[in-house]
Parts: sequence; C-alpha cells; structure tokens
Amino acid sequence: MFEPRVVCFFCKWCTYAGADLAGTSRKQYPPNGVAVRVNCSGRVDPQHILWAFREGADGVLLGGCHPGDCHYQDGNYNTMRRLSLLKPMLKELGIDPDRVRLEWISAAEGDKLVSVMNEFVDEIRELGPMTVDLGEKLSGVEAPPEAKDVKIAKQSKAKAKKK
Amino acid sequence: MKIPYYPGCTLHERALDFDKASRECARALDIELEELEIWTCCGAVFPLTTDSVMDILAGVRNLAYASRLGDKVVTLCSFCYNVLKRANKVMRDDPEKREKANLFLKADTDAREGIESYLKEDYTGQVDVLHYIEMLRDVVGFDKIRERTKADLSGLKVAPYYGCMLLRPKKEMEFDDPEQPQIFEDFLEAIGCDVVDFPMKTECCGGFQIVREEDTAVACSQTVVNSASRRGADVIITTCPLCRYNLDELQKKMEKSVTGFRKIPVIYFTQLLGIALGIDEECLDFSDNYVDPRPLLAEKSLV
Amino acid sequence: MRLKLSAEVIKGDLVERVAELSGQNLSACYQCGRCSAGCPVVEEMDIVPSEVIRLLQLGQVEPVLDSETIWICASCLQCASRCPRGVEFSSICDALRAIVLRKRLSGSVVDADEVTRTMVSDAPQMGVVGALRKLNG
Amino acid sequence: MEHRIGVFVCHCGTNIAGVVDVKRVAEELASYPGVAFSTDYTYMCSDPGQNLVKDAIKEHKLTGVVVSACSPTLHEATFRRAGVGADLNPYMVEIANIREQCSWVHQEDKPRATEKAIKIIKTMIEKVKQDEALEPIAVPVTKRALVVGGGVAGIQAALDIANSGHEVILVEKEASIGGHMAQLSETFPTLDCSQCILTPKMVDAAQHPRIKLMTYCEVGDVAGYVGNFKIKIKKKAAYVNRDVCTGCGLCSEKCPSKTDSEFEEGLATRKAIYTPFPQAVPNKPVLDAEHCLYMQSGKCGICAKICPVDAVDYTQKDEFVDVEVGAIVVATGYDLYPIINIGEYGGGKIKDVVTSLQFERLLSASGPTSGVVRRPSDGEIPKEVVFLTCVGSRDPEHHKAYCSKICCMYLTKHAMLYKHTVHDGQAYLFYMDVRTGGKGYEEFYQRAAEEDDVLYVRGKVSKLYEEDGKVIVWGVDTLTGQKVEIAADMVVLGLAMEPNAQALELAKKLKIQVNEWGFLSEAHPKLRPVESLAPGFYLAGAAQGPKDIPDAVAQASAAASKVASLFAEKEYHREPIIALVDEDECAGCRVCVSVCPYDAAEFDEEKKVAHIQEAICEGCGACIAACPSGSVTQKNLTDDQLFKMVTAALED
Ligand SMILES: Cc1cc2nc3c(=O)[nH]c(=O)nc-3n(C[C@H](O)[C@H](O)[C@H](O)COP(=O)(O)OP(=O)(O)OC[C@H]3O[C@@H](n4cnc5c(N)ncnc54)[C@H](O)[C@@H]3O)c2cc1C
Ligand SMILES: Cc1cc2nc3c(=O)[nH]c(=O)nc-3n(C[C@H](O)[C@H](O)[C@H](O)COP(=O)(O)OP(=O)(O)OC[C@H]3O[C@@H](n4cnc5c(N)ncnc54)[C@H](O)[C@@H]3O)c2cc1C
Ligand code: SF4
Ligand code: SF4
Ligand code: SF4
Ligand code: SF4
Ligand code: SF4
Ligand code: SF4
Ligand code: SF4
Ligand code: SF4
Repeated sequence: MFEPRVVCFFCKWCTYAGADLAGTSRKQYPPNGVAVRVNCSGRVDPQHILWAFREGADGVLLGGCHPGDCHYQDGNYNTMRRLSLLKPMLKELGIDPDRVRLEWISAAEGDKLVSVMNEFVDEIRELGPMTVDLGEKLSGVEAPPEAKDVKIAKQSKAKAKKK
Repeated sequence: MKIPYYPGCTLHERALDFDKASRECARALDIELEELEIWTCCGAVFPLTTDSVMDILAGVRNLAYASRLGDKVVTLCSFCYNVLKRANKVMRDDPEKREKANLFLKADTDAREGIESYLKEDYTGQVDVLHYIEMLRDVVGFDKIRERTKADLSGLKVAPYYGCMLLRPKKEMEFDDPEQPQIFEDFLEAIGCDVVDFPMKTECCGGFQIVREEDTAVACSQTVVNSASRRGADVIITTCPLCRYNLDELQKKMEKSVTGFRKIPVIYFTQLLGIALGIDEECLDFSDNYVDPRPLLAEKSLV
Repeated sequence: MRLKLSAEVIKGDLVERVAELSGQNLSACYQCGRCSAGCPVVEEMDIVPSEVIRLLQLGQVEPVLDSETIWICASCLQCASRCPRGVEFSSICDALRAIVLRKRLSGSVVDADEVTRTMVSDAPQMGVVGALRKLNG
Repeated sequence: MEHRIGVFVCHCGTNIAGVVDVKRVAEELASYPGVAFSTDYTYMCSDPGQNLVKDAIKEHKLTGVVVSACSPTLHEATFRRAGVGADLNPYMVEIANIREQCSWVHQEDKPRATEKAIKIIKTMIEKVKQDEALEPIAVPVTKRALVVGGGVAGIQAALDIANSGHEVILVEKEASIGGHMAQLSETFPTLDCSQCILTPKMVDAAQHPRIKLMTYCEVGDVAGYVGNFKIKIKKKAAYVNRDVCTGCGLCSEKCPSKTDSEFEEGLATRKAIYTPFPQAVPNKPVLDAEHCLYMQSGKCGICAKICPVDAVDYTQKDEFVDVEVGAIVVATGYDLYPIINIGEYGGGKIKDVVTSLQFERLLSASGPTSGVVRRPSDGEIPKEVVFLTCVGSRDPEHHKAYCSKICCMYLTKHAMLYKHTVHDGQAYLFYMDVRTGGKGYEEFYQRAAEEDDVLYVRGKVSKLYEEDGKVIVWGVDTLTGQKVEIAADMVVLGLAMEPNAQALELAKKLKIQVNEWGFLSEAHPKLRPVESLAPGFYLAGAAQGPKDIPDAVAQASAAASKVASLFAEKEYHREPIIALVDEDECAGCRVCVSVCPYDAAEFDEEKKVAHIQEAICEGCGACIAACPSGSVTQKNLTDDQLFKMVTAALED
C-alpha cells in the first residue's frame, strides 16, 4: 500500500500541544507525518510548503490555533490568507490543492488531531503519490503579484550560497 | 416629480379617503404619484414560515411591475409597506427564493397575454420600497413642508400612532427605532402641531383579530386610545387603514362599555397634512370616520 | 401527571418541523418571558408565548397545537422585536398554525364563509385577507 | 565549523522502548552526518541520565545535543540546564519528541514508529546544526510604575506597588481619586459604608511618599516597551493653581453658576468651580470652563476675587509632563450602559425610572436626599419600588451579550436597603437567574427574600411607561405564566457594566488588546488573568471585565505583585528566539512593520531599512513569512533551518 509522506507544521501553542495530548491519551494514528514545530502557523510561508513538495512530500498539514485564539493575536489569519493565495498556484503547478490542509486544532483537541491525521492520510492515499517534479518546474514560475510572498525556494538557496 | 405608487387593495376599495388625501397632498408638494398600471393585492401579511415562496409572490409581482416605472415605489398602508419591503429583502438576500420566485413570475407572464413584457429581466430587488412618510422626509423634505404649511395648527394636540407593521421587524424595515420612533414626531413638529407622546404608540391595535375575536381587538384598541386620551390628545393620526378602523370604529363599543369615555377622532396623517397645506376639506374626505374630526377642526378654525 | 422525558421525546420529528418551518432556534430561548410580558393579547392566551416555547423545548408539541394561543396571536411582532435572544415567537406561531392548517387538524380557524358574509363590507380588506391567510391557511 | 552533535535516545522505561527500537535508532544515527556521539539510556531525565549528557558533552567536545525523549514542554528546560552544567550554551540543546508524537501514538506499528523516530531526530539534528549560541535578551528596567485610573483598583495597585518599595505615578482623569466606589452607599455582602472603607485608602495613597498623585490628568503619547516606557501625561487645565490652593472652598461657595453634578448622577447640582464630593482627594477644586460664566462671557470672576491665595487662574493651559516608567497598570474601570439605549424602559425620559448608581446616591447618607429614598419627580417616598436585573446585559440581540456579574447582588442590596429605610414599602425584583457566586452572597440574597420580604419575580420586564404619576411595569412571572402589571412609584435599572468610555482610546494608545466589548484582554483567561499579552502592561479592576470590589481589589494586588516581581530583578530577560532583519537585503517596503502585532518591527528612516526591537519582538514570525525580499529571519528557526528540517523529515 502507498504510504504518503506528510510534513506537519504545527504551532507550538495549540496544535503541537494538541498532538502531545493525543500522545498522553494514547490515541493512535498512522505514522505518516513528521511534525515541524514553529512558534506560530503564521511563521510558515508558501515557500516552506513548496519546498516540502519539492523534497518529496505527498501532503502538507498546517495546524494552528483557532481564529481568535492565536497566541500572537492574528498570526493564523495571515496563514489563512496566504494559503488561499497558494492554492491556485499549486493548481497551476499541477499539484492538487487538496494536498495542503490547514486545520485549527487547540491544545485540548487531541481527538481532533487524530481524526484529521487519519482523514488526511487517507485522502492523500486516494490522491496517490506526488508526481510533479517541482525542482524543474519552479525555476520557470513567476509568482503572481498579489502573492508576492510566494517566493520560491530557489531564492533561499541563493541566500544560502551567499552565506 | 413622478414617483411610482402602489395603493393596495384597501386604499383602492375601502380607504378611499386615505388615497385621496395622500394624492392631494403629494400634488400640493409637487409630487405626482404615478399609480402602477397593473397591480394586485400584496397578500396583506408577510408569511413567517421559512418554506413559503408562493406566499411572497404577490408582493414580488407588484415590485416587478414597479421596476418598470422606476427605482422606487411609494406606498401608504403599513401592511402593504411591510409586505413589500420584506418581500423585496427576500429577493435581495435569498438567492434560492429569488430564483424560484422569478421562475413563477415568468410562468405568470406567459399565461397573461398583453403584459408579458413586464419582466424583462429577473427581479432582484432593484426597487426601493418607500413609505409615504419616508418620501415626505427624504424626497420632499420636512423643511419644505414647514414652508408650505398654511394653517396654524399650534395648540392642536396630536398623538402619532405607529402601530406594529411600520416599525417591526427593525432589521428588515430599517424604518425607525421600534421603541422610540421619531419620524411622525418630526413630521408633526414641521406642520406646527403639539406632539403628544403616549406610551402605547407602538402597541398593537389588535390587527386582523378584529375578524376573529372582536373583543380582543377592542381591548387592544382601547389600550391605545385610552393612553392617547390620558395624555390629552385631541386627535390620533395613523397610516394604516386597519389601525384606523380598529381605533376609530371600535370606539362605538368602548363608548358603550366605559362610562365617561372620551371619544377621540382618528385620522390619517395625510388628512392632517392636507389641513396644514390648506387643502380643501372636501378633498380630504372625513365622511368615513366614526368619530367625526370636523367639530374639533372647526373649533380650532381649521375647517 | 409526570412528564417522562427522554432524548426521543425531546427531539421528536414534530419539534424539528416547528424549528424548521419557523426558522427559529428553539434552544436559544432562555425563558426570560419577555415575549409574554409584552404581548398585547396575552390575557386571552391559555398558554403564554414563553411557555409555548418551553413546551417545545420539552418536546411537547401536541398541547401547543391544541392551544388557543396560536390563533389569538395578532402577529404584531412585538415578541420578536424585544426578545433578547433573537427568537421570533411570531414565526413559531406562524409555523404552528401552518402545521395545523396544512393538516386541517381541528383548530379555531376563522370561518371563511362567516367572515365574507358579515365582515367584508365593513372591515378593511387587508384585515380580512390577513385573517384568512393567517388563520385559515 | 565542524559539527559534533550528541544524540541521546531515551527509553522512558518501556514508554518509548516498548515501541521504538531504541538501540537501532541510536546505532543508525551514530553515522548520520555531524553526529559525534549517539547512545540510549533508560531514563534520560534522571540524575544519572543528565550526568550522562554532561559527561558526553565534555568527553566528546559536543557542539550540540539532541535529547530524543518526551515533549519539549516537559524537559527542554531540564536538559538545557544540564547543557549549561557542561558549559554548553542552552540554546544548543534541542529535544526530539519521540514519545508523545511517536511511541505513544503508533503502538501498533513498531517498525514504522522506529522509522518515524529516526526522522524526527534527524530534523532536530539539522536544526541544532544551525543553532546559534544565544543569550536571553536583557532589558534594563525603570523601577517606577504608572497606574492609570484612580478607582479602588488603581488605588490598591498603587499602594501595593509603593509598599513593595517602588515609585508609583497614579493618573486619574477626574478631579479626585475614588472612582465609582466613592459613589456607593453601603456595600454587599457586609453592608459596610463604602466611604468609610474607601476614604482611608484614598488618603493613604495621597500621603504615601512613593506615590505621586496626578488627578485631572490623562495619558498622552506612549512610547517604549516593557521596562522602558516613555509617557506624556496631560495635565488638564484646572484654572486653579492646585499647588497653591488651600482647599478652603470659598470659591465654590460663592460661585453663582450651577450645573448637574456628575458625582450625584444628575440628582443634585454642583458649582462651576467645584470639588466632586466632600471627601475628595485631593480636596482642591477645578473649574469647569464650559459652565463658568467668566470663561463663557467674561462676566463674574468672583472666584478669583475671593480666593485668599490667588489660586484661580483663568489663563491656565493644558500642560504636558514626561515620565519614564517600567510597568503600566491599567485600572480605568467601568461606566453604566447608557439608559438612553433602552427605549422600552423610557430611554431616560421617565423621571422615576432611575439608574442603579442614581439609586446608590439616593441611599447614601451623604447623598442629595441625605439617605432618605425620595423619588426624583416629586420628592415623595416611594412605596412600591421595582428593581430590574439584566438591563442591557445578557441581551446579545440588542445590547451586551455578557452577564454584568454584580447587578444581581447590588439590586438585592438596593432592595434590602430600601426596605431598611422604608419599612412599609414593597420591593419587587425581576430576575432571570439570581447570580450569587461569592462568599456570603447567597446568604445575602436569602436574607433579602426571607427577612426583608423582597418579592423576587422571575421574568424580564417588557415595558415601562408613565401613567398618573406611577411607572407602569409590564412583566411576567414565568413560574406561573402570569402576565403581571405593577403600578410602581419608582423603578431602578440594573444597567450593564461597560468599559469606561475612554478605555478604547487608551487601549489603542497603549497598544493593548480589548475584547469585542472593549474590556481589556488578559494574556490567558485562567493562568495569566492580570497581564496583558503585550509585556509590561497589567490589568486591574472592572476595566478587564465586570467585577465587584473584592475581585477588583484582589486583581489589583495581583497586578501589583506582578509589577513587583518585574521590578525585583535589575534586568528583564526575554526569550531570544526573535526576528532579525538583514539590513543589506531589506528593500524598505515596511511590510513587516505593518504585520507585526506588537509594533516590534519599526522603520529606520535614516537607513531606510526595517529594524526589529529586541525587547518587544515576541518571535511570532509573521514578519518573516510576510517579507517579500526574504530579509527577515528568526534566530534559531531560520528559513534554512526549516528547509533542512523538512528535507530530513522526508528522507528515507
Ligand atoms: C450601582 C452599583 C452598586 C455597586 N455596589 C457594590 C457593592 O455593594 N459591593 C461591591 O463589592 N461592588 C459594588 N459595585 C461594584 C464596584 O463599583 C466596582 O467593583 C468597583 O468600583 C470597581 O473599581 P475600579 O477601580 O475597577 O473602577 P472604577 O471605580 O470605575 O474606577 C476607575 C477610575 O479610573 C478613572 N479613569 C477611567 N479612564 C481613565 C483614563 N483614561 N485616564 C485616567 N483615569 C481614568 C475613572 O475616572 C475612575 O476614577 C457596585 C457597582 C454599581 C454600578
Ligand atoms: C468538578 C469541578 C470542575 C471544575 N471545573 C473548572 C473549570 O472548568 N474551570 C475553572 O476555572 N475551574 C474549575 N474548577 C475549579 C478549580 O478546580 C479550582 O478553582 C482550582 O482547582 C482551585 O485551585 P487551588 O489551588 O485553590 O485548590 P486545590 O486545587 O484544591 O489545591 C490545593 C492543594 O493543597 C493541598 N493541601 C491541602 N491541605 C494541605 C495541607 N494542610 N498541607 C499541605 N498541602 C495541603 C492539596 O493536597 C492540594 O494539592 C472545577 C472544580 C470542580 C470541583
Ligand atoms: S423573549 Fe425570547 S428568550 Fe425570552 S422567553 Fe421569549 S422567546 Fe424566550
Ligand atoms: S406576535 Fe403574537 S405573540 Fe407576539 S406579541 Fe404579537 S400578538 Fe403576541
Ligand atoms: S468665574 Fe466662573 S467659576 Fe468663578 S465664580 Fe464666577 S462662574 Fe463660578
Ligand atoms: S478659594 Fe482659592 S484656596 Fe480656596 S478652594 Fe478656592 S481656589 Fe482653593
Ligand atoms: S449579574 Fe445578574 S442582573 Fe447582572 S447581568 Fe448577570 S444575571 Fe443579570
Ligand atoms: S452552588 Fe454551584 S451550582 Fe449552585 S448556584 Fe452556586 S455555582 Fe451554581
Ligand atoms: S518586509 Fe522585509 S523588505 Fe520590507 S521593510 Fe520589512 S524587512 Fe525590509
Ligand atoms: S517576529 Fe512577530 S513580534 Fe517579532 S517583529 Fe516579527 S512580527 Fe513582530
């Protein structure tokens, strides 16, 4: 069976704590995702997501605090906005936008984390493995002006080189 | 200036005095009320059940007629106003009902030869539904009315009765504060009357319960009339033929059951406006009132 | 009689129907009684508006459908206008009447013949039409 | 730089080892690039476990450590301390969470759990490779506090801070401190006289050597950050030189111009030159230009003539004073929801329908009726008095959705005190629920019903109107389903508490959060109830939410202790995981400045680049994700670190 590879960006205040709670309550879910702990879902920008796809992820899950509960007031609204800009772009790249999912999971919602994980992994399994080779594609893509912050990883590579 | 006008069946059949006085006043204020060529009864009550598309059709049909004449339609009867305004809001805000209603309207047109052109495009709430008093405030302007006022109404104590349908529900009627309305007070102030503030001005007159349970309607109306009377009103004004009927006609019963009952004439606000503007009493037509306002008006040298 | 409550009783089909037809969230009502306190015809009612809603919250639709209340309501919207929770009792009333009228259950509806014979010449049309539509379907 | 990372895989008894093949994990990672040492142990967090880490750091000259164990929320601090014990910078120690997010949740698939554990550890190895040695940010602290609002909460906070040895500036917008408590008659649940318990506190505050009282003042511009605020305080023109004034009161006595007294809630008048109430602190007048005949038309001037010390000065202007403080306590209190908004209760037009604060004045021995309850319309003693709860509260449809929390109690108090003065009177109290959640409160309520015969009627009144000198009350008793009508002599409205009218404006100036109703938002509703999210701001009293005096005072003391603990250290330390701008790359677009929720990102007009203020940045990362030129980064969580972590998470 195809086992999707999933990267999970979890905000440390809510979703990461929710995932910890799922653990302390010994709830079970498939081991397809690895969590990257960030301060706020608003820290995650489209290039991190594109990078994940480039590096072979089949799905990317973003978890943040519920709207209104953001530890930093409104970081999760930024996430929401950015994601809505990214989705059409993914489509253009030939990536099914459903491969990215944003969920509000609070520190108390261990159960929700489990069900989201289960669902998401199943969905990605349905979609099948990622076949688009982003390494090639991304070099030619011009980010739409309104999605200025949708920069491609190549820039960070340039930056890395500079250092 | 021409403004499309929807009289509604009561003004057409029964409240002829209201219709006549209102047209006369409009004319005196340089407004021509252009009656819709075709119109039907609006249905009189707005249905409050969620599944009723059929029941708002009558209202919508009239709005669609009106949309041929202009972007506004003026009406006088509180019930018509309530029904048209709410039906209009449905057409503006509820896509599902809008679509259904338009389908019905189209079928309707086909069936009736000669008027098939009335619905050139879907009706989506293009028309603004105005009450006559809103027209006076927003189109004519109370200042102009103040200027045009010829008669001296000072000392005439007038109690403005709003009733239910003009003000409620607030979110949909967007008319005035349903608890502390002001528009008739401002109007009365413009024509120079003494305004009588009375606590029952937004209480129900009993409405259509007159048809089923006359006693109930009498009780409701009595509360209203008494309240105005206790505050020293000489006359009550209203804008709804049903209120007028209940408050005026039912004084016949109140008179019998209450000793020392003081009768108060109940007239339409445009009849009072007519007096203010110096329109001939004949044109205002006080013949239908149970409590005849003419002696009072004569006493104040207004007729 | 002791009213036996259970999930089944509370969430009966008929209650759901009332909620749906009226478009009102019956659970929002916190029984403040304001609808009853301000109703102009409450004196004539056998079950006051807030009690009607309470009965519906308890799943008791039958006694409400049998009540005088729903026919006495004058649809003046005062209850809806003042409800702190945005519950429109007037709409609930319309829904209850509709349920009775659509099934033609017994209820104190207006006698159409009677009305047209005796009243129409006198009362304004709108009152008659309104009464017939609200009280006779 | 050569990486020498140490990996320590914890068994956690069988918690991890029962699912994850810890031996294999430790072995596999030993050969991962950059790893110099890898081992496993039964309990890493135990003393021997920690010693293992310390020894390995020294022995293998480790540059970074990844402890693979439970969630970082549990033992990150433990292992960072262990790192420090072996002279490793604490920020070079990271935790790989292979328990909560691996062994415990994948018990059925041991091989894949082991694979996942390896991936998790790899991500942390990649992170630690690029971690920098950081120091907590030390911010110097000015040990002086500003308290805004001189109600009981502000007074208490000021006294507690001052008593812990620090200077306090107490700013009050009115002529006297005291707030609403000064207006109250007696206070529930003990019925002690409000003035009697408040006045000593007011005097203490005024006389405290470390408290500087600034009445008739407002907060102007606010700059700076925790520990280092710079604030402009506006001294409103009082037209009285209050330093010179002796408070003799001659001016007020002779002033011919009268207007409604705010303190008496409009039930009595005051002069144009006035002290708000007899026990005012400071007891020195201010001149209200709007009602002063001289200021309005040049006639009069009596007060200036009569003043024995020439304190009256009609030419006085607003002045501004700059102050520096390290912490700010906001205690701006509440107002009653305006009665004009309640049309069905007359909207303020019915004379004998009074607000609850007006009724407090009518009950007060020092009030306009000397404590005899007389109704405003004709001064008669009312025999039938109706009290209404939840006026404007708990009404999401028209007014405020929240419960104002104290009105049940004070209306009960009102009814009781009314009965104590008018023995043959009848008190009715309409309620939906009687909320008595406080020590002695329920007993108080029971006493009112039982001993004072207050009739509690369950239902919300629909309408009030005036008729024949009575206020007609249309209510309902929902317990019997009866519509009830009362011809009352007087009605008292338990109006909703809302934040002070200027609170919103002030909150904007201070850049602190308020909730949808304008009450100040706390950092956490349960665990940080007296702090604002923005560091350096503390909340006290009814400004944060409806509350009574005990709660307001408790919160004020809590806020004061927070201030004291901030002031206890010379410096304030903050997490250094913050944002940093690469000035060479910054295009000067100011996007970061616009997205930063804390105004930590600012624009350097000279260099035309953005700059992040270390002392304020919370490290949320909003600016980093938003910067179009990619020139902002986060210390120890750079984009590059994130990329490498992602890659590691996906490697087979
Ligand atoms: C009718 C009534 C009866 C009550 N009875 C009781 C009772 O019996 N027992 C009880 O425990 N509680 C009672 N309370 C509650 C009590 O009044 C409050 O709990 C208490 O007053 C709250 O104190 P505070 O300092 O938070 O607010 P406030 O008393 O409102 O003080 C706030 C102060 O801040 C000042 N201020 C506001 N904005 C600014 C600004 N921008 N700059 C400078 N200064 C500013 C104000 O002028 C005011 O002096 C009653 C309340 C009411 C309405
Ligand atoms: C069923 C229930 C649900 C609740 N839900 C909520 C909720 O949802 N939200 C909320 O805000 N609050 C809730 N609470 C209230 C909450 O539990 C308390 O407010 C809170 O726990 C009080 O904390 P405490 O430290 O004062 O007391 P406690 O939690 O009782 O702690 C007191 C500690 O002192 C120890 N101790 C006692 N005597 C001695 C002694 N002589 N020597 C040494 N140690 C001693 C005890 O062993 C105990 O550890 C709930 C309470 C209950 C009963
Ligand atoms: S007014 Fe509204 S909340 Fe109150 S009892 Fe009536 S329906 Fe319920
Ligand atoms: S709509 Fe009916 S129930 Fe509601 S207040 Fe009017 S008469 Fe009473
Ligand atoms: S000058 Fe003004 S404040 Fe002074 S006494 Fe005259 S009116 Fe009063
Ligand atoms: S007369 Fe002068 S000293 Fe006396 S209170 Fe007035 S201003 Fe102060
Ligand atoms: S405290 Fe009592 S009166 Fe005040 S809002 Fe809450 S329930 Fe209503
Ligand atoms: S004792 Fe507990 S359950 Fe009872 S009223 Fe008080 S808070 Fe509510
Ligand atoms: S968003 Fe980036 S480029 Fe723009 S000002 Fe801030 S740091 Fe500079
Ligand atoms: S990381 Fe957050 S708090 Fe820090 S400067 Fe950027 S946006 Fe502001």
